[in-house]
Amino acid sequence: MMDEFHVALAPRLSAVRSLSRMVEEFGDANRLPHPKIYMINLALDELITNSLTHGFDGIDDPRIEVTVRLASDALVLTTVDNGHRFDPTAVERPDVEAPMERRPIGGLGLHIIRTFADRVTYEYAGGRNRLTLEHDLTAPASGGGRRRDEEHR
Amino acid sequence: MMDEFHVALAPRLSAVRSLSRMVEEFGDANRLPHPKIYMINLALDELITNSLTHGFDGIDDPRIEVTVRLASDALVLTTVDNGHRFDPTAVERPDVEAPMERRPIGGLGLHIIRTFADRVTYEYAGGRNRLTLEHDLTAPASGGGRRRDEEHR
Amino acid sequence: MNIEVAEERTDDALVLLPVGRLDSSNARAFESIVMERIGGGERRLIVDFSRLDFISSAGMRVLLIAAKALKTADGSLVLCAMKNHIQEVFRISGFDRIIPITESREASAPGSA
Amino acid sequence: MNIEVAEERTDDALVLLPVGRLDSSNARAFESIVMERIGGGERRLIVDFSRLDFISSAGMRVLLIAAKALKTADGSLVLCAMKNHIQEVFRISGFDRIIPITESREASAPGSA
Ligand SMILES: Nc1ncnc2c1ncn2[C@@H]1O[C@H](COP(=O)(O)OP(=O)(O)O)[C@@H](O)[C@H]1O
Ligand SMILES: Nc1ncnc2c1ncn2[C@@H]1O[C@H](COP(=O)(O)OP(=O)(O)O)[C@@H](O)[C@H]1O
Repeated sequence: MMDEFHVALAPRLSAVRSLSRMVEEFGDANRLPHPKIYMINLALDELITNSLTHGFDGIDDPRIEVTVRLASDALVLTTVDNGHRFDPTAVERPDVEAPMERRPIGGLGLHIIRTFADRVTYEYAGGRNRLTLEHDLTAPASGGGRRRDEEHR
Repeated sequence: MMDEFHVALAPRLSAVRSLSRMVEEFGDANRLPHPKIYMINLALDELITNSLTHGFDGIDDPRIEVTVRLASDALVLTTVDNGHRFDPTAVERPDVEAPMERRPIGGLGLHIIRTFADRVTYEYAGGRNRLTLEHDLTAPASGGGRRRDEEHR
Repeated sequence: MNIEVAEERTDDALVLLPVGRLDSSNARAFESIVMERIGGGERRLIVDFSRLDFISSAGMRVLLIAAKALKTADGSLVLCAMKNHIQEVFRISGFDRIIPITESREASAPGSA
Repeated sequence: MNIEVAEERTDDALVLLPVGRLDSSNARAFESIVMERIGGGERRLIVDFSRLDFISSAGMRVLLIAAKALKTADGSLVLCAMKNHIQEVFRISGFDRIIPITESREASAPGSA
């Protein structure tokens, strides 16, 4: 079992692909359910793209650190970046019930990853944004063992 | 560019494969020469196998942490484990000039990875073995730029 | 980055089958393929998800643009054969209310709607 | 873990072509294939490395065992078509002095030695 996986990178769109294959290896090594791996890779695509698009304007040495940690009952994704201070948990949710005419193009990424995560925490410290997304692995009602194998492809 | 890659694992032989694919992704993302990636994956196979075979007897919660770091002119592999104290740099080298009859089976792994590395350091601290293998990436004579792309497959 | 998109034609629709990942790194490439087809006169588009493993909001953005363009042009966009975890993303984004999603390619034929 | 090993036969030798990785996790599987062939009477073995990307000391160990067994039985083991970085590992291990390594399969025929 691999419990933790950490990568530091100078953000580029192309890094998202390498990273996603690493996360898949991590998931396979731990027999994590495929949908959980999808959620992690989705969050990474959204967050790194956001940083590149909105977060690093005028920042000298842009850096993102990604950690995926397998705790006893949750899969925890943490990103730390030295971009402009930005709290994704404070962003207003889009109106997902609006008809097509009134749906703006974009503004969905944060909504999706916040909806999927069981807990989201943000803090700004030491000039860095730190975002943590937790995805529970235990069945909510039974409180029983991990669901890892259940949906394993 | 990814500068650093870190994985914590409960050692199993099967983890070596997942790890090696992650290291390959790391290498590709950084356009590292294929032989350097081979050296890292060879060292990981040898070190993790050794820990499993010789290092963890009677250890309660065996753990290995692997870090691959891309410094400005070297590729640095560090392994930290909570196995029995063991200094690989103190092991006597096998006689690689002996004829077949006098060649023992085994005893090559450490010799190979020590020969390939440009610098090897070992320390024992806090109940942990920490081994660092550095592989230079600059051309030794010219002192010029990285050789990364030269041998890139 | 590129994306492989297979194309097939049914009686009255063009079917696009993006392969693998549709993410921030190749959404632009997918967008130009889709918009070229619409620009070339296609009015009934089906995007078949059966060979797609991953989509992020950058890919969904392209589908919303296409749906809007086709609506304006009196055409239609239908999505089909989505994996469960992808369908869930469309649901929480409210996209399932504005772009029809069917189980199979057959169910997406205009006659069966 | 398993290893895929293709087999071919030349005029007087059996050629084994291990595919992919030969590491600590599948060296035992490779060992039993090799030792079965030797046990079955094969005396001239060629291991063709052209489809092998990775070998660790666990894999080299099997080759040394086979070389020793074949020497005892008056047979021979020849290795061929190694990638440069693998050949380097054999060199610093001194294996190139005790097991013949040739460029190509042809050069490993007994007549050409
Ligand atoms: N890292 C960031 N730094 C600054 N602003 C950001 C960052 N990430 C997101 N934002 C802001 O939040 C908005 C919503 O982000 P998101 O839901 O990902 O949608 P999109 O990026 O498609 O607009 C963005 O439009 C942007 O204004
Ligand atoms: N992690 C370890 N803990 C204790 N002893 C070790 C460890 N790694 C290696 N050794 C010792 O060093 C020897 C040489 O190791 P190595 O060169 O890898 O060859 P092999 O493992 O095939 O014997 C081993 O036989 C073992 O006695």
